[in-house]
Amino acid sequence: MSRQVWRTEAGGHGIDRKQPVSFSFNQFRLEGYAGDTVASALLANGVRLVGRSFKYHRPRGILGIGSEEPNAILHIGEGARREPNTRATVQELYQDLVASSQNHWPSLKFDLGAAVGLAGALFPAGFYYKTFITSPKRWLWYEKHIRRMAGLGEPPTEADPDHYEHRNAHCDLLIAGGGPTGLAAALAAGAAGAKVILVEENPALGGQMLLAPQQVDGMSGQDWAEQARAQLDAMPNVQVLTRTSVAGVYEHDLFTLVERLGDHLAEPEAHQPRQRFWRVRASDAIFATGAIERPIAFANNDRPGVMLLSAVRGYLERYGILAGKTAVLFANNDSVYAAARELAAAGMRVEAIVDSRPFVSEAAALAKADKLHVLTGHGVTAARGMREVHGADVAPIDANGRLKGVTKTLPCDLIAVSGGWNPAVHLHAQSRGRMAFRDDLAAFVPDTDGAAYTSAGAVTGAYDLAECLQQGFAAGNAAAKALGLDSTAPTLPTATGDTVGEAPVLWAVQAPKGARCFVDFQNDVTTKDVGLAHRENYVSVEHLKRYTTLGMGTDQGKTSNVAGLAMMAAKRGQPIPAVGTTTFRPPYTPFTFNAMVGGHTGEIGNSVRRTAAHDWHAANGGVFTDAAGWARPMYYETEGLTPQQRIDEEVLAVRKSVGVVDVSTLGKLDIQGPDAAEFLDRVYTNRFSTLKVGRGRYGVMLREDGRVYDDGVTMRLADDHFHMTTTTNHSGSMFQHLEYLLQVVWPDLRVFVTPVTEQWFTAAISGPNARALLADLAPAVDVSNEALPMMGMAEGLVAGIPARIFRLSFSGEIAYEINVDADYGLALWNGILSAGAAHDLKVYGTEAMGTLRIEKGHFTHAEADGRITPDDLGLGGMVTKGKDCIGKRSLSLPDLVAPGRKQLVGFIAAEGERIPVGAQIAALDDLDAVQEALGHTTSQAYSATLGRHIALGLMKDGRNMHGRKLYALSPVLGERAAVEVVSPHFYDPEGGRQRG
Amino acid sequence: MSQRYSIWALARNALTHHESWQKAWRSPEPKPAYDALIIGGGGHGLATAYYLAKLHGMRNIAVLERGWIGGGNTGRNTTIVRSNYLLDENAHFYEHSLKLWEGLSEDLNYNVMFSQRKVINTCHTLGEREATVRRYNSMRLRGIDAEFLTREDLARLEPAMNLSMDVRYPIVCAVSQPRGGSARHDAVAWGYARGADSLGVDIIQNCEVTGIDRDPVSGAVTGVQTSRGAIKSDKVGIAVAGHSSQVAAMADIRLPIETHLLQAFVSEPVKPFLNTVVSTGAAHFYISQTDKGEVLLGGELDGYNSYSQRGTLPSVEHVIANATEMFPNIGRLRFMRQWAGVMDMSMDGSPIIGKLPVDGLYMSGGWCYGGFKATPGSGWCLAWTMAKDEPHALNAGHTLERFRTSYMIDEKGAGPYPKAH
Amino acid sequence: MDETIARPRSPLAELFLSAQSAAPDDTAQVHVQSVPFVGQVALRGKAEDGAFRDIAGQVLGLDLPLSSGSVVESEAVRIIWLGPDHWLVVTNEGEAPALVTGLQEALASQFTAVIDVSGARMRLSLAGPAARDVLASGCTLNLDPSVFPAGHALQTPVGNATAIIHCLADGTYDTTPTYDLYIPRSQALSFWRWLEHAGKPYGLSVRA
Amino acid sequence: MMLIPCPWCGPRDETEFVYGEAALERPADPHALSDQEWTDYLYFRDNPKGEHTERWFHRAGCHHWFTVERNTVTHVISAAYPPGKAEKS
Ligand SMILES: Cc1cc2nc3c(=O)[nH]c(=O)nc-3n(C[C@H](O)[C@H](O)[C@H](O)COP(=O)(O)OP(=O)(O)OC[C@H]3O[C@@H](n4cnc5c(N)ncnc54)[C@H](O)[C@@H]3O)c2cc1C
Ligand SMILES: NC(=O)c1ccc[n+]([C@@H]2O[C@H](COP(=O)([O-])OP(=O)(O)OC[C@H]3O[C@@H](n4cnc5c(N)ncnc54)[C@H](O)[C@@H]3O)[C@@H](O)[C@H]2O)c1
Ligand SMILES: Cc1cc2nc3c(=O)[nH]c(=O)nc-3n(C[C@H](O)[C@H](O)[C@H](O)COP(=O)(O)O)c2cc1C
Ligand SMILES: [Zn+2]
Repeated sequence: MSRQVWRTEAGGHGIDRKQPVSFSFNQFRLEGYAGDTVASALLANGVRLVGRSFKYHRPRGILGIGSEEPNAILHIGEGARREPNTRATVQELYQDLVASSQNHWPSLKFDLGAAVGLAGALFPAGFYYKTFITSPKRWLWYEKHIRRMAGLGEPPTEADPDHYEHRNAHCDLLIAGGGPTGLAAALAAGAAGAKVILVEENPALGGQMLLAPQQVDGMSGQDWAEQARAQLDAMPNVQVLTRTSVAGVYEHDLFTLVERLGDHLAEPEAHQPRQRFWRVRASDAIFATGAIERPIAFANNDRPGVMLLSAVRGYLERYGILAGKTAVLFANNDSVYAAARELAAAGMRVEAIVDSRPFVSEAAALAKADKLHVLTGHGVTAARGMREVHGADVAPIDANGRLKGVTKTLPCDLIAVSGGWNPAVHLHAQSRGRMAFRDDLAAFVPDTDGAAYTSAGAVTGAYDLAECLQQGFAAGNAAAKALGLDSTAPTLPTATGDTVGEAPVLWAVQAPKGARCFVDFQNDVTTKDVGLAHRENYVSVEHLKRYTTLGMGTDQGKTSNVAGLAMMAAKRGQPIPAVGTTTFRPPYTPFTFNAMVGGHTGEIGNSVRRTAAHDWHAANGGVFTDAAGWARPMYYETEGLTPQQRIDEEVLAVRKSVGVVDVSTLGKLDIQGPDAAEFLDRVYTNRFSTLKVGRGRYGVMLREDGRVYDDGVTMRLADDHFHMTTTTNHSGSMFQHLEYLLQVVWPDLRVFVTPVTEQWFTAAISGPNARALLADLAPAVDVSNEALPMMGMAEGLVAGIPARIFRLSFSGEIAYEINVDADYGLALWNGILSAGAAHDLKVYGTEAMGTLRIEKGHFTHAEADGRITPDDLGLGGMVTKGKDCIGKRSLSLPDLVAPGRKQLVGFIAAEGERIPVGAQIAALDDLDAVQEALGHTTSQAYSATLGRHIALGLMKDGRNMHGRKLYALSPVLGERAAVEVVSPHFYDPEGGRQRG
Repeated sequence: MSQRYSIWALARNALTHHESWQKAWRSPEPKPAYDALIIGGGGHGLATAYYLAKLHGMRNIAVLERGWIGGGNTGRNTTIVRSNYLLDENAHFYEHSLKLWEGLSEDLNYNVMFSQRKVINTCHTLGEREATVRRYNSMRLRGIDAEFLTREDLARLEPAMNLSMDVRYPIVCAVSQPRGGSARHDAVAWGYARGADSLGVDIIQNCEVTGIDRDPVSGAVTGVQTSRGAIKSDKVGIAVAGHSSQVAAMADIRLPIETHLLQAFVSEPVKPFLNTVVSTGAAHFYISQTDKGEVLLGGELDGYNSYSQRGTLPSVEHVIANATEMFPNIGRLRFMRQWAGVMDMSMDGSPIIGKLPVDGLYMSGGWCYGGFKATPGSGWCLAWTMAKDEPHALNAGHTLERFRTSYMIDEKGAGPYPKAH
Repeated sequence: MDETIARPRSPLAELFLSAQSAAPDDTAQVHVQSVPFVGQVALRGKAEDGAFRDIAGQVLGLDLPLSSGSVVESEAVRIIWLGPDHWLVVTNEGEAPALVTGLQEALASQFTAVIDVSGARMRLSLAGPAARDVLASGCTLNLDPSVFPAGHALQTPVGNATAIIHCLADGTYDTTPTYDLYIPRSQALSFWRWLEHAGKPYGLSVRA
Repeated sequence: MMLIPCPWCGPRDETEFVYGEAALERPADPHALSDQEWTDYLYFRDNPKGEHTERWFHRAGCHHWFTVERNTVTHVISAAYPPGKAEKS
């Protein structure tokens, strides 16, 4: 186990030196402390090379200290918990954490992929578009290899074992960011009584105050943050969420947050959610998201050991780490001087302070006076070293970064850079906020004009701590006032932080030809790529982004976007705001898919609907299928029988004796009111007002465009009371449709439609013995053909349960649908089964039901596929003359009466042949021929009744085709059958059996 | 083409630090008049200009783009290319388009990274199997490639796929179009732009069309008004996707189109593990992995009229929930970016490519989910129609007039409800 | 006919049966209890129809609640507002048929519909200090007692089903947050699976 | 995720609702219309970029249809009222 050689003797308020934590990186066992991130622990151990870059496989180290990090992304965890692309700077250390580097082969130190980097000149931005211009076949081959080079981490291979949770919440005020500004806002709004949720990405509150020494009310920033936290915790109306990121801003004040509850633990306890996905509706929001330091580009500025200055300070302040022994600090602002003193005080050798500004600021002068090595008007032109920095080339430069003098090399193992700050305007932008450009800061800040929410603090370009606190209090107060709360602002604390001073922008230092200066570290975009994009006219920032992939990595360009577009602006000779920004999109920081899923996958996400007899079906071999969300048994597995044999048995039972099927899934609507009959006349093609009470009628409904929408039987229970059945598929949409007509189109009709699908369990018994069975089940009901004829109904006890009995038939046999309160469904089912034993009763499923209806030529949505008119189905006669109905007007549109439409027909296979599933009908018996499809099958079955395979289908001019001998072809299945076109009514076309 | 792209050219240019590459396309000032104007610099508009110039000898053409070329749906789609359609008009049209794709990189001398890695449709019930197999059989009868995939085939092709039957949407089987796949969306726009430019076409960005000028007597088109001034032409093609209604309205034409929001999103990039493009009707999503490694996912429309080019939550949540059931290993990948497009949803789900009831005015629109794969075919057909003032047989059925006779090209049978297509 | 089989059965019968034999889990912060069989009646009529309101009110012994979220209760019935023309009348097991008849007769000359829907939904009771947290994982309504106090009921999606949530105790004044949930019968098992998932972080126990 | 103000239930998440379509008025007597007029109603839409009057159904709540005025670009809802009421309430 190595020693933490880079750790200072003392200090680092974020770590607990009494709690060592051991972990591994690329199999090496290392040690850090509780409170460390993986990045700080790696640095503590002097580990710098942590990964390889996306495209050129260049060695990379740690650049930053938070979620902006573009380089240090690792595999964390093992097995099913191994997660790729995890930011070392965000991942907290836990005992036995396993980390490994990504995107290299065979090893991190020696990566063959780096050959791409060496031949990098061949791979400028957009090189793919210029090469491999070849046939798709060859491209597929090249692509395979290219794909392997890309990507970053290895994807997991197993399902995620962790638990995830959703949480919906409401508040008056959401505050994003728990730095000084956010804390001040929360204190003010919280004290006024507003319901506040304060959200901070990091484990601790305090923001930048934790990363550099600052003073508030005479306390250290860190202590003040802790005190603020205690105050907030004492307010019942304030909820503080740390380790939580505001990910997205959506319509109508919806914010998504991702809370990491378990990522800092070795293994969350089984019941504990690893991450919680919050959807917060907030009446108002304050974005106190701070600013992200930006680097300055110079040659080889991606070498491990080049870091952001604020990160270097932060590692010292928070983790007690000196990120190098000898540093060259390079900045365009005054923060570098405070940093230099802190680092020097902690024992780092500050080789030089390279201040790009042509003038000597007050802070610079003081530093000079203190004998610090200050080089104003200078820039770092290149980093020296490969896998680690060992020197910095420094030269005088002009305001645009152009070399003005001789370069000298300073020995160092750390180059800390500060090019100013980019306000974290992401959330403001996501909320449709516009951007304003501040020339003095060379940064985009939220444009308050028309902004939906308030931004405060560093995100507005206020880099001074006192100003941040003041803005925070003001924003919190204003929000409370807007809520109508009486807000007496707590007194503003006094504060001192460091000063930035005048910071004339510097994006890049001129580099020698051929050298690479990185703008986007993660996606390996260099200043030259920006130049190339410009040269080739990809000059819109959006083209720049897409051509070079600038800002498209997992960091979404947090440290790089502004620099890239500033460089493009310069090339175009336009001011930066004229060039504009690319679009900020959710999420602010990537988060796991599973957090968003929150376990709502499978049945937990999409419920399964089960009938009251479900458990019986399941226990008796039912093989289920999904039918519009319902689980329906297709058939019942029976030992010794193939599925087809079992289905045949089920069919024959119905034809010969009696079968029972669970049809509870059919949609059922209770329709009542004085105008109910009139209403039905207007929605069905046929008439219902003439229907006698106690009788039912089959009806067809159209869409407004004249195509068949749905069909079913509606029974008239009373003059003003109907019971409508719909297909399983349409039960939900039918209700909406009818309500639409009643509420919007014909508000004068007095009708109530009430969905009652859930209320009724429905079993259909059918077959020649169905009447006898019903007689046994319902001794008190007169079931004779006279008392209960086809399309008649009765009420009474069935199996001792109050029931509605409808006599109607889908199978073509004598059949009854028995409806009971669903709580009694299983009782009815069992009652039917026990009484059925005496009648050779068989239970059948949807497959047999399908076969029975195909034999009868009844259509379903397979036939009425949304393109079909009643006439196409041979039901033209059902469109009653002398009354209008929905869709009728369309039936006379030219194309609905044009010749050659497809019409419903039957197909019967030659003896012993099997009509394949999904067949097309054609003239040639050749599976490979290109030929005209004359029609197609819509549903097919083996008819045990007829001993043949049969099908329904649609054929051009089908009714004139009866008798034609053709072929049913399924080339994709390699199956075919000779078929004859016949009437779709295969079985008992006169319908005598069902009426008997 | 003035400067050919190739590995040799790249090597040569590497020696000069890539400083002698020419503009991929120029950015000229608009001329006062052109022989033809195309409104909309998406893939379709650019392809139309390219084919007009290349195949119909017209050179004095401009493409007018409101923003930056390729920034509309071309730049925000899930890049699935296939020709697995059921109905005649669509099947022939999309197959023609697919054939153009197969030669596109070479034709344009620009690698559009068209990858025929297979498009797979999974089936989750027997009914779905039947309907899908039927559609694929109809393709085979037309000579279009289509194959059936068993669960064993799927396990081999997509090892990460969850083939357990004990899930909400178990996979019964699948069908695939092996020639289907995906392409690099931006490259399609840029490649066509460069191709068209080199044939003399003016590509004019930041030029919004604000009006269509017509002859007061004949009613025929005489030109357009734009944010950069008036431009004359007696042939104007509209290829503006979700903005078809707005632009057509400039010539007093109402369309059977509604504009809806469709979204897509990507995960962080990872090493390749998804080999094909998989789409599923039952669970409402499609998924593939880009060459850069991101998992690219899309789903269905949000379902209400919208011109907001922003992602929303519900449909993305729905897609992810279902996708993690089919590919459980993606659960720990991270959601990196979401966005949306402005979709031109037609009333039957099929496009309108052809003449409009104003002389000299043409359109290609109503592409719904499917217009990226149509890019070459649409450009090809619209160019033909504009050049000859009559449609080609391939787009003869895709008229606006079909809505007057109710001749619906309705692949789904969903009826006149755009959100349902 | 064997009378013994004609017994009603809850869609979660198995679950609650097995809970009977299990020892109660006192660490759990949420408890689920089934109240399987209640009488439920859908009452339809226009809220603005005074005659309808009067008669229905007389039969039920309570004035119909007229705004979203409102519930009125007596010993005999609980009336939940579901819409401007729709109320759910909850009564004791077995009492729905008589109530339906009573209402139908009294309202015979009115434009109404009275439908026995006792089998359409199952009722679960969710109680415990974390009851609201569990609901908040699958319900987007604001459940805070200031907005959703005891005595308030709304129909809305919860988890994977559309439920009616009725707050019986909202946790203020030292009460234990307690909610009745009415779940569509066909989705009861799926809903239970959701509930189990949502309750996992808090400990969820089933009480028979 | 829009919050749609149901006139009866108040604001609820968009997932509780089903979108209908533009608030079209169904012709009182379709048969009195020419094919041109009827197909205008059936298929042709204004499709505005901006204010849109449309219908939503409160599927998971009160089961009522209502009219919503919504901006199709910003999704801002300026009014919601029961069908039949011609103007903003
Ligand atoms: C999320 C998503 C996923 C998709 N997935 C697929 C898929 O997998 N496969 C597939 O085939 N298709 C897919 N599509 C559809 C496909 O993207 C589009 O149909 C296709 O790209 C449309 O191309 P276009 O050139 O017609 O339109 P666009 O690329 O949108 O171009 C239209 C252009 O017109 C411009 N414009 C508009 N108004 C004006 C004006 N007044 N003046 C000047 N210019 C104007 C716009 O700025 C725009 O650049 C998807 C779409 C989306 C949004
Ligand atoms: N060294 C300098 O010269 C300099 C420059 C700029 C700022 N600062 C200092 O920075 C501080 C600015 O205060 P502040 O509060 O405005 O900013 P801050 O940077 O201190 O705090 C912002 C906080 O927001 C969090 N955050 C950002 N986006 C988030 C999201 N989407 N979800 C959740 N959390 C998110 C960050 O983790 C951070 O803790 C002051 O102390 C100021 O002096 C100093
Ligand atoms: C196929 C495809 C792949 C994409 N891959 C990435 C990606 O890797 N990184 C990224 O940041 N964005 C990616 N995007 C999204 C774009 O950044 C951008 O969001 C999209 O083009 C829409 O543009 P807009 O967000 O600027 O409106 C991808 C988009 C598409 C269509
Ligand atoms: Zn409502």
